[in-house]
This record gives sequence, C-alpha cells and structure tokens, in this order.
Amino acid sequence: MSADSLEVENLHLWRGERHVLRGVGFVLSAGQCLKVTGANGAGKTSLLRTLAGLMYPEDGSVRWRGVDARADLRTFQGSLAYLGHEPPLKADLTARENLHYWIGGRRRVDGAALASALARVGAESFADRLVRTLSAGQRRRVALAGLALCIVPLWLLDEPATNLDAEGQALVGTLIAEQLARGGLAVAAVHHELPVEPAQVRSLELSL
Amino acid sequence: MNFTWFHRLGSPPYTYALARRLTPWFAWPAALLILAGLWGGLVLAPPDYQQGDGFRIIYVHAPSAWMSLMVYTSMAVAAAVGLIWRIKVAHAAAASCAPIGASFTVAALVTGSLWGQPMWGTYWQWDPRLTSELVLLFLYLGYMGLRAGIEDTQRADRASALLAVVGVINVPIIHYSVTWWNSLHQAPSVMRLAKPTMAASMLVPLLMMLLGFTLLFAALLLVRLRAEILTRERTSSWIREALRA
Amino acid sequence: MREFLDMGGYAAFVWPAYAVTFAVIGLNIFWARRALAHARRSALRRLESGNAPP
Amino acid sequence: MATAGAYTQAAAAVPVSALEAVSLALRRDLTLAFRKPAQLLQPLAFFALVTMLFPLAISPELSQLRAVAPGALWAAALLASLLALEFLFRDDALDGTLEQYALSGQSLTALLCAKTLAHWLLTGLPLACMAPFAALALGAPSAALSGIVASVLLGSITLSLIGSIGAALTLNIKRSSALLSLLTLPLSLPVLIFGARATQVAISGGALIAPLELLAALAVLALTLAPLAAAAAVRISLE
Repeated sequence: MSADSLEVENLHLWRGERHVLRGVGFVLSAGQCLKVTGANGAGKTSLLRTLAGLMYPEDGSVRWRGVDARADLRTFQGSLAYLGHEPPLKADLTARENLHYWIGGRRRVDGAALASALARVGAESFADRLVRTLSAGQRRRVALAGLALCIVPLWLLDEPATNLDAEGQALVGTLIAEQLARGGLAVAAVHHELPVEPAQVRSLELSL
Repeated sequence: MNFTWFHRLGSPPYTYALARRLTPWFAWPAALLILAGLWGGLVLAPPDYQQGDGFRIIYVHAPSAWMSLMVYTSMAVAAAVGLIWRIKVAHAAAASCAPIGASFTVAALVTGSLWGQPMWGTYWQWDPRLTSELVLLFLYLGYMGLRAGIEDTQRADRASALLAVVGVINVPIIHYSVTWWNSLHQAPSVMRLAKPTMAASMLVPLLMMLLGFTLLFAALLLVRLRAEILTRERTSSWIREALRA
Repeated sequence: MREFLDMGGYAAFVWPAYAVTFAVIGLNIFWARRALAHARRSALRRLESGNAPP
Repeated sequence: MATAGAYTQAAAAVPVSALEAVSLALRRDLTLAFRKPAQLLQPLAFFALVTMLFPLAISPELSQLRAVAPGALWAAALLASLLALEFLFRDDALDGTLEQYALSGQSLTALLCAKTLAHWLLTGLPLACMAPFAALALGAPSAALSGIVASVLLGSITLSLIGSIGAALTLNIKRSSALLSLLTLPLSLPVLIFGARATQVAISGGALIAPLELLAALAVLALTLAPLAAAAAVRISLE
C-alpha cells in the first residue's frame, strides 16, 4: 500500500462569473499539515469543499494515495473528516445525542468513548443540554469532540478555532498534533496562527 | 469505436463555429418546407368529408404538438449527456431547448382548443392528448423555473438537467395514466382523423410541415446554442476571434 | 378568394390557429436572434473591460 | 514515515455497516420530529381543513359529496404531503447535516432513503390513518374505508419519494415553496389519478385490485428510481 498522500494539481474552480480557484496545487504527505490562509472570499472554503469532493473543479486533479480521488469518491470521502465553518449539529438534540448520530454513522462508538471525547474538550458540563441553548464557542467544542472521534487519515478543517477562547485554540492545536502524530494529514483554513509545531506545517496563501 | 466527434462537439469553439455554419442549412429548407406545406394544406388539400375545412388546423396543431414532445425529449437527452459526461455544451443545448419547447406547447394547446370548439362544441375538453399537453407545459415551466431560481450557472445546469431526465421518465407514465383515466370516463375523442386512409394530398402537406418544424427547431436551437455558449465561455481568445468574424 | 378566406365557415377557428402558430414561430425567431445579439454584446463588454481571464 | 497501514493500525476505528448507518439516520429524524410535535400536526390539520372546505363549497348533502369524495380526498392528501415536503431536507441543509451525510462514506442514496422513510412515517402514515375519517365525513360508506386506507398508504409512499426529488432540487433556492409545487405536482399526477380511482372503486364497492396494483407499481418504480435521483440532486445542491 502506498503512503497516505494528498497531491493537488492546478485546481481551477468557477462560481458563476467568479474564478475562485486559479491553479491551486500542493503536495501533502503523512504527518503534515497544510495551513491555508487568505482574505475573506479568497476561496478557502471552496478549496476545502473541492478537496472533499463536494465541488467539482473545472480543471485540475485531487489525488489521494496516488489515485484520482474521483475514481472512488465514496471510499475517499469515508477516509476524510470535514468540519465546515458551522458545526454540523442539530439544534434540537443534546450535544451527546448529536455526536452519537453524527459519528455513529461513520464508525462504531460507545457511550464511554463519547463521554471521554466530550470530557476532553471540556464539554461534560453541557453534554446533555440541547445544542440550541449552547453558545457558539460551546458548539464549536462539541464539534471538536466529534472531530477527535473521527479517526480518519485526512482532516479538512474550515476555521476550526473560530469562537474559541485561548484554551480552546490550544486544544485545536493539540488535536491536529495528535492527528499528525498518528500519521494523518490535515488541511486547515485559518486566519490566525495554528498552534502546531512549525516543522510540520506547510503554508498556502490564496489571493483574491 | 471512435469518439473524436463526440469530444470535438464538447469543445465550445468548435461547436460555436459549427453551429454558425450549419444554421442556414436548416433555416432555409425549414422556411421552404413550411411555406410549401402551408400552400398544400390550405389550398391544395381537399376539405375533410366530415370536418370540412376545419380539419386544416391539423397542419399547425400536429406539428406544434410534435415539437412540444420532440423538444422535451431532445432537452432530456442533452441534459443527460451533460450530466453524465459533464459537457458544458450539452447543458447549453438543453437550456436552449426549454423556451422553444414551451412556446410550441402553448401553440399546440391553443390550436387544439380552437380545433375543439367546432368539433366538440367547447373550447376545452379533458381529452387525453390536450391534458398531457397541459402537463407537459407545466413540466417546461418547472424546468425554466428551477433554472431561473438558481443563480450559479453550473448548478442551475446540473439541477435542471436532473429534472429534465426525471421528467422524461415520467412523461410516458403521465400520458399512460391520463389515457387510462380518460378511457374510464368515456370522454369523446374527436381529434382522430382516420389516419391510414388519409389521402396523399392531405398527408403530404402534413409531413412537409412536420419536417419543416423539425428543421426550424434545429435552426432555432443552433442560434440559441451560440448565445448560451457565449455567455458561459470564459476563455476569451477564441471569443474575440468568433466575434470579429 | 372570399371562399378561401371563409374556410367553409370555419374561418373563426382556422385563421386564429394559424395566426397563433406563426406568431409563436416569429417570436421564437425574434427571441433567438435577440438572445444571440445580447450574448454577443455582453461578451464584447467583458472583453473590453478586461475582466475576462486570458 | 507513517504509511497508510500504520495509520489504520493506530486508528482501530470499527466501520459501520450501511444498515446501521441507515437505522441511525432514521432514528435521528424520528427523535428530532418528536421534539417538535407542532410541526408534525401541521400537515394533518391542513388535510382536515382542506377536506372540510369541500362540504362548505359544494353542499352538505352526503350523496352529492360522495361523488366528489375521491377527488377531494386525494387533492387534500396531495396538498398536505406537499406542505410537509418543505421540512424534508431544509434543516439538514442549513445545519450541515446533509454535507456530513454526503461525506460519511456511506451510500447517500441509502441515507436519503432513510430520511424519506422517516418523512413518510411522519406524514404519509398519519394521513392514511386520517383518511377514513375524512372519507366518512365526505359520505363514503364504512365498507369502503379499508380500501381507502390501502390506497392512501400506497399512494403516499410514491408522493414522498417524488417529493424528495423536488425538495432536494430546490434546496438552496429562497422562497421555493411555489417552485416546489410546480416541480412536484405534475410528476404526482399518476398517483392522483390511480389513487382517486381506487377510492372511487372502493366507494362504489367494485373490485379494488386493479387500481391498487397500479398504485403499487408506481410505488415500486419510485422506490427504485427516486432515491438515486434525490441523492444526485442533493449532491448538486451541495456543489
């Protein structure tokens, strides 16, 4: 089996009249993190969604383990975790239920694992409250608990540290560091510094 | 098998130039056939022994009804090609079809009801063909509504293409169920000229009209296709040349 | 000629039917040409404004 | 350097079978629906209300109402299920759940099937349970009720499935309810025709089997094709 790697070549994406991605390319191998920066509207979210296979670029390719990701999209998508800039949580379910249904659809997960993930992100005090009653930062923490349970080789994170306090931002760094230490990859769109060991971080700046 | 022609058709500059060159080859024969069919249908064909001169509406009603169905089918085929192979030109063709088809569906409905008045004694009869035609009009309107509702061209292309394919699968089911429904209620079905016994002098103008309308559709499609390609295309070098020409 | 225009008493139905159909044909030709002219104009504008990518 | 194999060993996360994922999706939707019972009642109240309009608009004479009962019943059922369609994917699209479904590595078709099944359990099934009362109010004899329930049960499956395509296509269109009806109603006509016919036969006491078979055929056809189309439509809407 070839090593986990994400090779992106010459991505061009159009949204209506806008040329959003203009020849984006990078190579990322196991244990590396790509930090994507750029002004609002520079296409950070579009890049992540294109990498995830949600958007279809007009040109260019995304290769996973040396094979075009589109060749077997479902398997590729099963080996990635995507966290959009809104936490994918249902307002009318509790934090714990949300994780149960969200992560449970991807992997086996028992109550103990859920509890420890929630404890890890400091969410045990509000784990059984409806998400609609949680603050933006608390929701983000619940989403991070979900991410911590996504043991998959590729993480695609859109502004993972928004709405978080300093401690929460450090937590994002720890989670990414763990993912890299496992031999995983991460692509994170951020507008401030990622609290991750600089040696493992590569950078990509998107311009307007 | 050699699919080069298929890939070349997928290339906008090639299709644009081809459409431009082909248009007169469809437009003029269409005009000639329609004029000849008009002369044959209005002047040369004898009055029907039952319907008198009223039957002459068939020379515009039947071609319009044929257009409404043929255009929908063409649209669905183009849409499916665009959806499966992600060919922009095919989506452009599908988008060009809808207004043409919808307008001829309206023509078929109006001429049908104008034919109905002298034959049935009422402008509207829930006859299976007219009813199916009405449903078809709603399918066209839905397609155009969906297309207009989505701002992003690519997404509009793909969403409406899916709708066209779903619609074309449903058309025979709808037609069958409407016919079945109609047979239960025994409504009169008058719009049935005795086809096999139709005299050649009546039939030939009809065939000319059918062919003429089909060629007219091709010509209209080619012109609209060029417009759609121009609005979609982003590589400007060939556009500059195409516009200069 | 009058006989022809009278259409055996069906003039009130035959002629409107033909009129509607040929109006639809005429409108289609007009719309198609207008769409093309419009697309050409906006493509030219895009080229001139230099907004279009190479 | 870590390889794919190394990652898998470290992970040891047990994957989920498609069936488990589907049942989880189903349970999620049911749980959510019962947290908002008012939303569940709306289509039913609407159905009752529309049924009530007919006696008021036509005549209180049961014998007259009986003649229009099949049409009234099915038009009301069609409109009620249309009303409920708007909730089918809307919330999931807004909060990112659909995105996660599409990226879950499970078959999106199967997951959407689960969602549509949940939708049918919450709207089609209650409609079928209410149909006999509406039919009685419109003058149907009590012998006809079982046939009416059967026809609404079968027909509403198809309505939910066709509706799922329309709902998926209009996902990110603002104020889409009129468009949703324009897309869905023409496709639903066969259900209306066969369903009303079955109801009519049930009321007049004829042989029900033929129209019910036609309804079942439609349901099978919709069951095989609609989830594929809905999944494709959701993917297009997420693009």
